Amino acid sequence: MIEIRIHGRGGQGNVVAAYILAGAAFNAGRYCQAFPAFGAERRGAPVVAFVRIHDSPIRRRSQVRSPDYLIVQDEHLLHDPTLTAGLKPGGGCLVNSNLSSEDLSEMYGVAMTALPAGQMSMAMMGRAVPNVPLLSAFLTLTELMPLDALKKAMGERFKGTVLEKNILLVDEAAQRVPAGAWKEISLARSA
Amino acid sequence: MTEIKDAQRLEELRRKHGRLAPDLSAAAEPSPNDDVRSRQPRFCGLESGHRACQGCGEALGARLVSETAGPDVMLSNATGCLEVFTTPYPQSAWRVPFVHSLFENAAAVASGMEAALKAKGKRTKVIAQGGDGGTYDIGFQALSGMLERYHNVLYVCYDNEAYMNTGIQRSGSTPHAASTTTSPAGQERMGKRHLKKDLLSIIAAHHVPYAASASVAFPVDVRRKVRRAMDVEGPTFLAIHSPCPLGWGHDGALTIQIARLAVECGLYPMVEFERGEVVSVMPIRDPKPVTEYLKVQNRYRHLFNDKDPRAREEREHLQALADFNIARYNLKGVGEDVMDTDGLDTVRRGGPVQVM
Amino acid sequence: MLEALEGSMAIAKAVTRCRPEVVAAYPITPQTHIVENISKLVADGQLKTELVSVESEFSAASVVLGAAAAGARAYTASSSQGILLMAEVLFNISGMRIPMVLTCANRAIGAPINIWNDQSDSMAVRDSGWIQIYCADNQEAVDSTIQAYRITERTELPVMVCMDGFVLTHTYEPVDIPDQDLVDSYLPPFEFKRALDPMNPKSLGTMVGPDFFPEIRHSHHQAMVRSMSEIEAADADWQNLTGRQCGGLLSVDGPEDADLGILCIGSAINTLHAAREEHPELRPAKLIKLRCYRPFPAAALCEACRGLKDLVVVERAFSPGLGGIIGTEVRAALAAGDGPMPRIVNYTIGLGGRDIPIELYPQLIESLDSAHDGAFKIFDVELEKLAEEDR
Amino acid sequence: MSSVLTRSGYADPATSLNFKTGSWRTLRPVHKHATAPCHGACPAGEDQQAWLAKIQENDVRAAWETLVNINPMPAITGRVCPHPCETACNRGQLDQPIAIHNLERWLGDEAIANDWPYPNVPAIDSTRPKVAVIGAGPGGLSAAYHLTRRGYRVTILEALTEAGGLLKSAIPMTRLPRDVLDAEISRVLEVGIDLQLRQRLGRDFQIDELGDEYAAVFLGIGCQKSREWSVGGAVPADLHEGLHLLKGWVDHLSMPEAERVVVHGGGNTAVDLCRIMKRKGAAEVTLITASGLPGPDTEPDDVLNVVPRELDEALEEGVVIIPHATIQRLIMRGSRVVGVEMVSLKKLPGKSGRKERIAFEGTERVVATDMVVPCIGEVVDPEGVADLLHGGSYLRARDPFGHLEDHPNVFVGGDARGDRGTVSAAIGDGRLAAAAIDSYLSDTPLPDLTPRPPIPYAGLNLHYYEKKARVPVPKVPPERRTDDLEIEGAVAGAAAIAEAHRCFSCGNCLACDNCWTLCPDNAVIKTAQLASDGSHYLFDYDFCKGCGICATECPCGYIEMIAEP
Repeated sequence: MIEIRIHGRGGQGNVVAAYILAGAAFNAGRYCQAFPAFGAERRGAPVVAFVRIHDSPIRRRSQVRSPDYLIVQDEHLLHDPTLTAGLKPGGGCLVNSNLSSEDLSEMYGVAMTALPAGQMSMAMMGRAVPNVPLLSAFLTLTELMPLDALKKAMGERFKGTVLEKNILLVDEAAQRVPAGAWKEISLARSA
Repeated sequence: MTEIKDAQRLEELRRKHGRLAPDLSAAAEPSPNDDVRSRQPRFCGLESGHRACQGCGEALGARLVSETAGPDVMLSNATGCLEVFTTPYPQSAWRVPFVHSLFENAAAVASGMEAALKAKGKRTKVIAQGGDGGTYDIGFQALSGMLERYHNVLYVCYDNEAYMNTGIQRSGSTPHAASTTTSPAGQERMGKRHLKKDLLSIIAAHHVPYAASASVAFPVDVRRKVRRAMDVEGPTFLAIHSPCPLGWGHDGALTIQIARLAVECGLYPMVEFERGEVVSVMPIRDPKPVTEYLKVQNRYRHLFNDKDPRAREEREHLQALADFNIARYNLKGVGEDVMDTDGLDTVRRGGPVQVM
Repeated sequence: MLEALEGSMAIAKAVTRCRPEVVAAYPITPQTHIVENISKLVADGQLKTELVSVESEFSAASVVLGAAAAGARAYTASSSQGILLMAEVLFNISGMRIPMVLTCANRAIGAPINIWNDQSDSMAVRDSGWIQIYCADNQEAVDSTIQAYRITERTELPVMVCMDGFVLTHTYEPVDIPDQDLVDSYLPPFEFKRALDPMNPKSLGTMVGPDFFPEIRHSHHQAMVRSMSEIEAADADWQNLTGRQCGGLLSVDGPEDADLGILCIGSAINTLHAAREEHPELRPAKLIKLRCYRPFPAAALCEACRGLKDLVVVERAFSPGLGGIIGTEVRAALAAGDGPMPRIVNYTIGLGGRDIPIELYPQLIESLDSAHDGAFKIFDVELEKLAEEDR
Repeated sequence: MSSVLTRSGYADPATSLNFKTGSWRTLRPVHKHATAPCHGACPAGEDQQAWLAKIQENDVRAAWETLVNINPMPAITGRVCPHPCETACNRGQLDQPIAIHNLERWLGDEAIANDWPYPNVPAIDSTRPKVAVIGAGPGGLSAAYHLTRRGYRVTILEALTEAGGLLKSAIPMTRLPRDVLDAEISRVLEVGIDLQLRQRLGRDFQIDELGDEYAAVFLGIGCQKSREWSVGGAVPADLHEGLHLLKGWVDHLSMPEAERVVVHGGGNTAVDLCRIMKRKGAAEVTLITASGLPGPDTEPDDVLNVVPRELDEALEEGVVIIPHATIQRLIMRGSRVVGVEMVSLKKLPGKSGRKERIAFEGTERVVATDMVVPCIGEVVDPEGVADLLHGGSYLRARDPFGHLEDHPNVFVGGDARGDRGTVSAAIGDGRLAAAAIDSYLSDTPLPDLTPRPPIPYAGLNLHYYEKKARVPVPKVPPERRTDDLEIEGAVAGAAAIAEAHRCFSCGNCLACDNCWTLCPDNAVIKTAQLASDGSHYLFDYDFCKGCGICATECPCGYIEMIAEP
């Protein structure tokens, strides 16, 4: 079972990201589960969502305490040291940041992959909504499922130009990260 | 086409219901009057055998409403005297479908009934009814919601100005200075300290198609207002001033007289609102001093203690409130009018003078 | 066909399949998404119903009462404070034997205000005379909602389908929403014999005095007891139709010869399931999923507990000053049964949305080493957070 | 015990009818038909309220039929009656009394115009006893009519050449046109009355002789002999008695001429005479009467016994009326009178308790006159009835039925009784005597004349009535009045029906629905027909709780709360 924890801020589409990722997994023929760390948080407050992906039905409903992956939609959230605390050894951490992966890893002492997702989104959409580039990058890194599954899941939620531009973002983000870099981890965890 | 169907349906209803008491058990002896009952030239919505007090204004009001509105109606009834005295199991005095749920939800239950009828494409009208406690106070929120959601429901409040079912406790509708068991007159207090809630204006502020006050003293007017409300496709409200001989402290035989005085002195203005605006009032031909109304009721007895200077002050206060109503609604009649307080109850051989 | 949906949307779609004629909606977290989704389906023309957006839960319950009394299939949903605000009406609905279905998205009750999941709300109205069915996952919630209409319309007892707030309502997972034809074949149109009808004007909600009240209460109790067979039949028929079942009144999973049982209601059963798999080294345990809490299936429970030495009752609510609610009832049921009594330990966990992690399971099993029969505690309490005098 | 419980305790409609709330009652409403003031005041015994009700129902013929069940001559009484009914009418205390008199006249005229047959007249049965009625005046006609309706064969023996009596001989045409009079009398006779004219009692037959053929006799012989009149023994040589003058006028329009006339008396004859004299050119006509003029300070029994409107018309026409006065002395020049001395007086309670006339010394004054006409009444002509007079002036009956002492089969009514004074009273006597004769001949008890209790103004609920002005009655103005033109016009048709609707229906059911509408217990049942108590409504004592709203709100005082038996 693959467990992913997504951190973000209220209003960044954190839960949507989790649902899309789970939807993509479902489209790829996997069992999935996504849920927010339910809160009454308002716009701007730190929020968390969880995704589980598995080849058989998922029964557990506890929160993800030791994720295989972290997706961080706002690098400033990394100032809270507990954020990365539960990450499994060797797990991947993808962060929306304009820094380079190296600089970022050095800064926080944890290996991280950086993606200027906000910037990309801002350029494409005129709004800093980093979730789609991050999901694309995540799937590119892990090769958990084809990007088409993601695009289909997005198609279930978005329409029109929003969808078109998000699909362009998917493709663009996929170019920005090394494909398959985290594949080993996911293979190991899925076993 | 619909109208024809409705007419057929009404006819069928009348035939079906007849005027005979259902003989549910072999032991029940048919009343000798049953055959005559079955030929009464009016629909009977509320039957005899209910257990209201002698001279109950609310029973009369409910009888008038149900017989005017019926038979193609269904009732949602708030907890209160009306519910208790009409449906003591295993008996019911109703000849129209009736549901009593709770004290504060008559309007919401009616909303649901109306939604169900709408879903089923039926045109049966829903009437919600309650006393002033269930309307002014505890059921007010549900009523407000019902009005706002624009349900096709006529809400009738039988206003007897206190919680009578529980034994005469003050409500939002209790008039200023009236003595009740929770606003008793005594050394320190002259009855209720606060004013009667101006519910009708609040209802009118919902911008509903029709909201009116009526009184059991003017049955012709009650019927006219019920018919008017029944014709509206949307929320309507009718408050019917209904004396309670027990709670007001008067002989049951005087129920109508006292209700009439309440109107004639201006303390219970008869007003019709449409879309929030006053469209009609019942002019008072010859306003009576409030004392004529007050002195015949024990709930105001403390206002007639000559040794107490506060008594006079409160009487003056009530007169001022009546005067305020008269001025506010322009109730003072100009000349004689068949629709004024004197004209409306004029009788003639063969029944009252009908006015539309 | 399986689709990935948020739990609330799955319920909205299941409700749509049941063709409710009147739906009353009022927002409260975590139930809000259900009525939002229903409203959207109505707005999009996918659900033809009279949607009444009321001004309170109290009115929501009253509206569905009125609607069902007038012969309409009715639906509403709520949570927590909303359920409590409805409480008076809930008793009224069941007392009048009016059929309807309500989804309770389980949530804690304040104060202190807490929007997260536990089951204090539905437990608080356990004596309201409603059938209560608890769901372990969203598929069960979907299936139970459809079954609930069949049960309520056959028994004239209202049914509350309880699903854990957030844990299920906000969880996106694959569920099968059965086809409309299938549901139609399972659920015939609603015909309420006592419906308000000018052609047959009955009076509902009369005042019943001491002469008749106990008899009416007795008949209500009997109806509840007898409804157990309807609940089982509804699930069995559903299985015939869909191949899925929800576990009837209760279901048992685990080794035949295990002498440890863990009883639980709601979604936590699945986490326990995963934990048991994760910890095969621990003492083998039967997991008893109590699906139907009201009526209380005492006989089935006795049967399920036959041969157990130890029984852990895990619940997500409790009665201050007493302890576990379900635990107490289970003890009473087993005591009245003919089998030997297991040692019964009663834990409340996950109050107010506290996560129930897999790691709790080994602690639970280990705790049996020291727990005495009848022990109760809030298992995941962290006493060090409390002032000394409040521990 | 069989199972009775419904699921969740629903109840079937109208099952409350199994719960008889009538047992709660301590007082019960009953219908109480009180006597309307008009009825109580009517000398003919009419119940005006009853026939006004029929007009209110737009059934004019039924109204007339109701009326003629009591009084067969409404076209006549509707013109000549002093209508004490209107004086008594409760409506007069709210605005003005109902124009009962005019409506009665209208009914009579309608019946004549439409030739409605009198109701309840049986075919003549030759096996039934015969009754003789002596005198074809209003009393005799009434007795004959009612006897005929009771199945007796009636013969009227009339001294004159035509029927009508005083109606014909002494009532001016300006009040009672001859065509109306003749039409109504002939219609009455047509019910099957045998009229034999020129049969004078004492001359052509004796009462004793009648016994062979007739089982009973009614004496409606009136007062044909003028009362002796003198003041202090003086009698003017050219004295004219009032009734005699009037008869002469009615018969052949003759009237002695005079410049200044004093009439002494206080009845219709006196007023009629005053008006005729005035119209014939007398400069001054003065009526001196011991009675008072109608007004708030005048006690009812002190009012001039004259049709009020006739009095008004007389005043309009210039007749001077001096009330509360009498002639004390005649001032004679030779045998001719040249003046009268009068004195003020009043009827006051005397020592015996009865009212006595007291003259006030110092109020004497003199009025110059050419002619004095006494109109102080007439007495029975003793011819043929001397035995029955017992030396008195009148045939004193011992009861309202007209029974005479020692003559069980002879009855008297009308003016001859000496205690009557109006056409209506004579008609009433005729009806009561017919009842008494029937009782005598059929050996059945006399009808109970105990009156129903009266209903005072305070017994009504006035909220339910609106003020409404009385219908105006057309009238020929004084300057256009002639000797034979009827002065008062008709109130008819819609105006009459509208006027009838002003009737309060005092003490009787107005069929207004108030009790039916206002009963909180639905315990008043409306029937399609009149119930036995004359109302359309029944009290359902199974359910009536006795609250009394119906009694309080009955406009007419028709419902009374009595202790539960």
